[in-house]
Amino acid sequence: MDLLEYQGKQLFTRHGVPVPDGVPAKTVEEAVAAADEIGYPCVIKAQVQIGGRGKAGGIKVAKDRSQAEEQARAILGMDIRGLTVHELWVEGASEIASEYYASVIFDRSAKAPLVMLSTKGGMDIEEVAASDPDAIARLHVDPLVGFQDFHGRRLAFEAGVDSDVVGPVGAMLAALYDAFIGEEATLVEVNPMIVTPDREVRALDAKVTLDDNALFRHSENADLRDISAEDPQERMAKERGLTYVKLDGDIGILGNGAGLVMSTLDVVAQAGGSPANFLDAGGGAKADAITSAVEVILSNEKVKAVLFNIFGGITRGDEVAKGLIEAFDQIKPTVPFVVRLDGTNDEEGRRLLAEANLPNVHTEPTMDGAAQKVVELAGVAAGDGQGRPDEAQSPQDAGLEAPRR
Amino acid sequence: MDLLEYQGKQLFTRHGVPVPDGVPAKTVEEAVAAADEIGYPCVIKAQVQIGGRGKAGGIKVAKDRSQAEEQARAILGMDIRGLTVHELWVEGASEIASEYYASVIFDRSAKAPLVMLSTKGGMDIEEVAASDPDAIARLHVDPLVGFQDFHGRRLAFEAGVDSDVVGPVGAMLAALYDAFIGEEATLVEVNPMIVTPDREVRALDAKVTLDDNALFRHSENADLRDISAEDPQERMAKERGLTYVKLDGDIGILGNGAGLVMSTLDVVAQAGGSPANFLDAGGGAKADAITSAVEVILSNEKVKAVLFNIFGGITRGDEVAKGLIEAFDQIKPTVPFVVRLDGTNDEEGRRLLAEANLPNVHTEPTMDGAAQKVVELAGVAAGDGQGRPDEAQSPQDAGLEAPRR
Amino acid sequence: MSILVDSYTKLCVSGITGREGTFHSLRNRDYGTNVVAGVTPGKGGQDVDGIPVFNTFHQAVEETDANTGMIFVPPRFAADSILEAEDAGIELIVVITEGIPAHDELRVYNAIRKNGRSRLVGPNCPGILSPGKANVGIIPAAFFKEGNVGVVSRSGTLTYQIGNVIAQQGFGNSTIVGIGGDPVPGSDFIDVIGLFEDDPQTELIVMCGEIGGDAEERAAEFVAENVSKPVVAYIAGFTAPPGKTMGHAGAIVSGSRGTAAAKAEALEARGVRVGRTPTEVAELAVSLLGAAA
Amino acid sequence: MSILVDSYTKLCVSGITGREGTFHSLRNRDYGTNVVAGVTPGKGGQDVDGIPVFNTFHQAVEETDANTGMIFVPPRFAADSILEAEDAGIELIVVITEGIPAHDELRVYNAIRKNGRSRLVGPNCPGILSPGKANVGIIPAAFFKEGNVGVVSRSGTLTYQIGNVIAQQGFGNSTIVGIGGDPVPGSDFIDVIGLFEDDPQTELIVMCGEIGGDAEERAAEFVAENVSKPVVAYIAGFTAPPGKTMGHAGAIVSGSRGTAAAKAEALEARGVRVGRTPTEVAELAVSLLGAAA
Repeated sequence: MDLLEYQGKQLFTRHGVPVPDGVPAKTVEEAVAAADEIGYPCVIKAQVQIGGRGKAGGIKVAKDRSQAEEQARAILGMDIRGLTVHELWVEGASEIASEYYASVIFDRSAKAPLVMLSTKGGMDIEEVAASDPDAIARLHVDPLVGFQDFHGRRLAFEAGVDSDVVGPVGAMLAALYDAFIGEEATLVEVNPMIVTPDREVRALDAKVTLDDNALFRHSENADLRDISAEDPQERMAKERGLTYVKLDGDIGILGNGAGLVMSTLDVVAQAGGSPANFLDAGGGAKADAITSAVEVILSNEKVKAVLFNIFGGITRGDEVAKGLIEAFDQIKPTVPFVVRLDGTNDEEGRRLLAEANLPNVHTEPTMDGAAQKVVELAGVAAGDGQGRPDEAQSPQDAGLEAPRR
Repeated sequence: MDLLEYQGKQLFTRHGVPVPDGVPAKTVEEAVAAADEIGYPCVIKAQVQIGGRGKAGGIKVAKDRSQAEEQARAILGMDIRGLTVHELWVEGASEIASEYYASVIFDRSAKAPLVMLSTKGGMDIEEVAASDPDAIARLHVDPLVGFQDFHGRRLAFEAGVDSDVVGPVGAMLAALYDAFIGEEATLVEVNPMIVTPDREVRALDAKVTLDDNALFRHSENADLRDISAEDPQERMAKERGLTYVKLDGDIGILGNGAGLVMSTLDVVAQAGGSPANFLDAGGGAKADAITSAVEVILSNEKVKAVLFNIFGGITRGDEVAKGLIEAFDQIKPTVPFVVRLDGTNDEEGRRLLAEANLPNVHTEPTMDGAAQKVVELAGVAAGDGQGRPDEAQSPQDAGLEAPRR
Repeated sequence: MSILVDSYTKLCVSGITGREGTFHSLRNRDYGTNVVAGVTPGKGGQDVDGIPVFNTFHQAVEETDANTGMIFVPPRFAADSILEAEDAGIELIVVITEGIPAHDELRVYNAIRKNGRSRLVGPNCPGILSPGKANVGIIPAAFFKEGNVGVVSRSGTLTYQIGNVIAQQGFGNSTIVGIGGDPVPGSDFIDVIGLFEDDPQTELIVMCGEIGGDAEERAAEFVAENVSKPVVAYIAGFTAPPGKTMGHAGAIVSGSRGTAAAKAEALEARGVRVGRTPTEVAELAVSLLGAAA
Repeated sequence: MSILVDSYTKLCVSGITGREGTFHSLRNRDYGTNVVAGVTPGKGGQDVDGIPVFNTFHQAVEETDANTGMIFVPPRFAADSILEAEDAGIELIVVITEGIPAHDELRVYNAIRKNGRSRLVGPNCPGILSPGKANVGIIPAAFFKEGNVGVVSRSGTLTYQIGNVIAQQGFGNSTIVGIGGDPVPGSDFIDVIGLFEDDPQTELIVMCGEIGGDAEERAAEFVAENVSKPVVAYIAGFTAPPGKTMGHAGAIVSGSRGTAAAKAEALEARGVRVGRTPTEVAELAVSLLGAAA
């Protein structure tokens, strides 16, 4: 779960990470009241879970009340890279002598938290990483022993921070690490971390990603989930225990197990099709979960055909068949379905489907054959030439993973 | 540093260890007010840093206000095994279904915290350990990984607590471990840990020993030191950076390094003498520390002769000599001194002493010779036959150490 | 031979009295696995269809000499159960539980690695199957038969998919190891491939990876330096959707690693044949085995 | 030979710019120890009488190949400095600092033991002297000469006392190791006696213990099983005052162990000669050496 800047800063405060004073606001009136409370000059900041707010005009300085009102009005409701601004954070303007970059990340490869520090803060740090990798000091921390003062000193000296702030920067990193561990974050990032002319070190921004699996231990964080910012189909899927990611294509996909679903996307793409979604029904999905999954898939209007690719381990073929039959009963889909059913109770499942004699449902014995078939059907449904599949999508961003079962 | 019961319970509360409600009191009036606040029946408990309070009459139940006043009056000022009661703890009376024993101790031998649990609580646990050692379940905890739920369960099952309180007992042990680590204690002991008829688990007593060396990190604990309970000479020594323990004999001892001082006590005892104190001037003691040490030693009126046993490493012989000369100048001692000075700058030190020509100061070249000499001089000072040394003291209690330099 | 689980396995199941725990424990026993004990705190003294249940792993080990543990408890109790199994002297701990908090996995992984007493497989994995010998976990054993192909995979269903195609071609498996796809797997490709390399029964190794992390890239290096047996790989996720992210630290750390293309390239650069579909992988494996035969 | 410190020692001193740190670093160098670096955060680039000072241990190791560390910082900074030295790859870390919090010692001890990369001696110890080769710490080297007696001691001044008597009888020392008397010593009697057993220069071992803990009792068992060389022991504290205590857990744990009498008995029961005074120990050692010569 990604936090908004102000949520991240409130979380920081619990762990002794110094941040500027600020007040959240959801309306222009609240924003003006907040600005009056904070004092001028202050900064009005759009709260959206995405980078590049500044460039998009989502961060403005207000020197007085009329400017505060003007800026708040301009930013609220603004669209920033596809996200609408519903909330603002009004904070005191900070004087900046230096801008640094700091982060703590869950490094899967090293199986340890990784702490990074750079004096090249306030700019695109990925660019710094590419053009001048030595400008980012990096240290892994033994999670059983924890962050030591020497880690902070070493990072500060190696990054080359001003010598008079080696201590405060180290203390800031220790506090960020404490927040990372204490809140079970997978990412804590501050860019810029500033040094004021008074030589105080402060987090001027906050990007925090929390581990959803650990939220049961952090009820105050669980409450921060911004349901309104989530895709409605993805939310529906989540509520039903399914992992769903919407894509741009027209072939609905359902499988069991993240690996098999990813593989199914690949095989469909290789057959010239374009998947409309990633949907992992998970291990041991029962009939009602399958019914829900069909509902979620078909709620995307672009879908022209649906592929079921099931290789049952704990998932049982008969349950999948029952779920699909129930879905046809309830939803009465008009698009064609291709079903490939293997594994536990597969014969029983195929028998049930055959008996139900559902309209426009095709069973295929192999994954590759099923992919060919669904691509063909989607093309037909789209009308010739029209529904030709898009190019296979480009490989995904580095460092990210598709959702898992 | 040992805490009083109520200090320990207040510390417990910070770590989620359930304790009965209570209020401290220093006067009869405060105690009665406290009892009124707590409600009746309540328990009036003497607060002294020693076991066996109950047997000595230091714990009484009060059923009403007049009993509370009576009991408080009786207990305040009472002498319990040599300690005067200055404070009371008034707490609500607990109904007791079962009495257990629980502790966490810093196990030097295993280099790990040791957690112990027994269902034979409320009695002398050392006796249980001797007569029925299997009645005490014991587990070491890996300090880098910490106390896990399974530790609590395993102890509870092995000790054989009532099956319906396995969970709460485990949670209590986890909270005690948390207190042990969080407060940097060397001992946390609860006897009895009770189960109420409502099946709640509570700490009815609290024995907590904190690590003095860590108090700089725990200012709220450092404030708990009960200076009035300390021996005035030991306090004087501590304020001057010396480690001093008063003994029953008549030969004052000063050395540098805990091992050498302990060895000096042994050698004096073997020569038939009886040491009046343990005093470690520490490494690198300067002249003024030596002067202070002489003052501390002579503040014990039983001292009939003093032995200096110095083997200088960082401690310099000339500084020791200067300190002794200054002490003679300031205090003008009347008892004989035997000085054995070896190691760094020993010749310079002996030269200074020779030049100063202090009255009744004898230098000896060896430790054994010096011990013989001081025993002889103490005997003379005491008058023939009178000052004959006592038997060498019995070997010290198990598990305890003399203070270290 | 085979690796990790076989006729010497004495299995103790944590969470045996739960619905899934009971179902799979009995299924594993039906397959021939020696299921000697279960652990459920507070249910010590009971039994599950004749399998004795204990309050603690320590009691279970003491009474039954269990050497392998299977963890089937809900995610919030899993870290504790794994550490208990290790503390009790269990040598191999297979964690089926999915959804364990990442920081719990981090702590448990590092604790167990430093102690060096136990091997962890999983979490969030389907378990380990040595066809004809023992099945520990939820792999549907009926689709596999004994043979000379070792399979190690981050994905459960994908493993079944590939193993099934191989079986249909008449070949079988020495052992199938699901290492799971969680952030901190207890055993990595490298660990398992090293075991296959030393296993006489295994003549070919299939590894089945996914996008994310750099486990496949590291495995490629390991194979080039340490493995004499042929290795065939599949990577899922060429078409996976780009994730959404706010922070940049992840990208700094992983650089260009982590994509399916980068992984496939790294593997092929070190002589590992990479199939583009599960079927192609199975066909590659079969052709190599046929050539060797 | 000798153990732990010698002409291969390249010493880096943490806290070299403090008064005591400077004094003893230079004294160690005067003795012939190869003092290559110091560490004081914020003073990197300076030097102490020609010894370069670095901001971090890592820089010091990189620039000077230091392999031994001496910790001379105040107690509240000591744990951090020790862990830094270990992280930087220092093989032997000698901790002079006294008054380190017990829980810091526990944490540091367990971390370093589990990693298995570095050896810790101390805290609260006088250091290690290999006469004629190197002196790391505050042992007054002038009282000792090179020879064949290995000394390991929990007490600094007591070590000087015993070593001095031995020297006066014309014998010398291979190495003198102060292990310190703190609750959690990084190295124990057993660790050091094992090294002496393997050291060709050492022909007799003197161990010098104290009341408290069970290090001497465990050493007695170790000597009986693993040591061929003669061992002579001294235990201080027969007359030590009983401590005051409120709790009983300590007595439960230690039982009758920990007293000087129990320690002496344990040692003698396993063939270790125990002297009743420092002088007697020295005489015992000398007579055994004389008999051997």
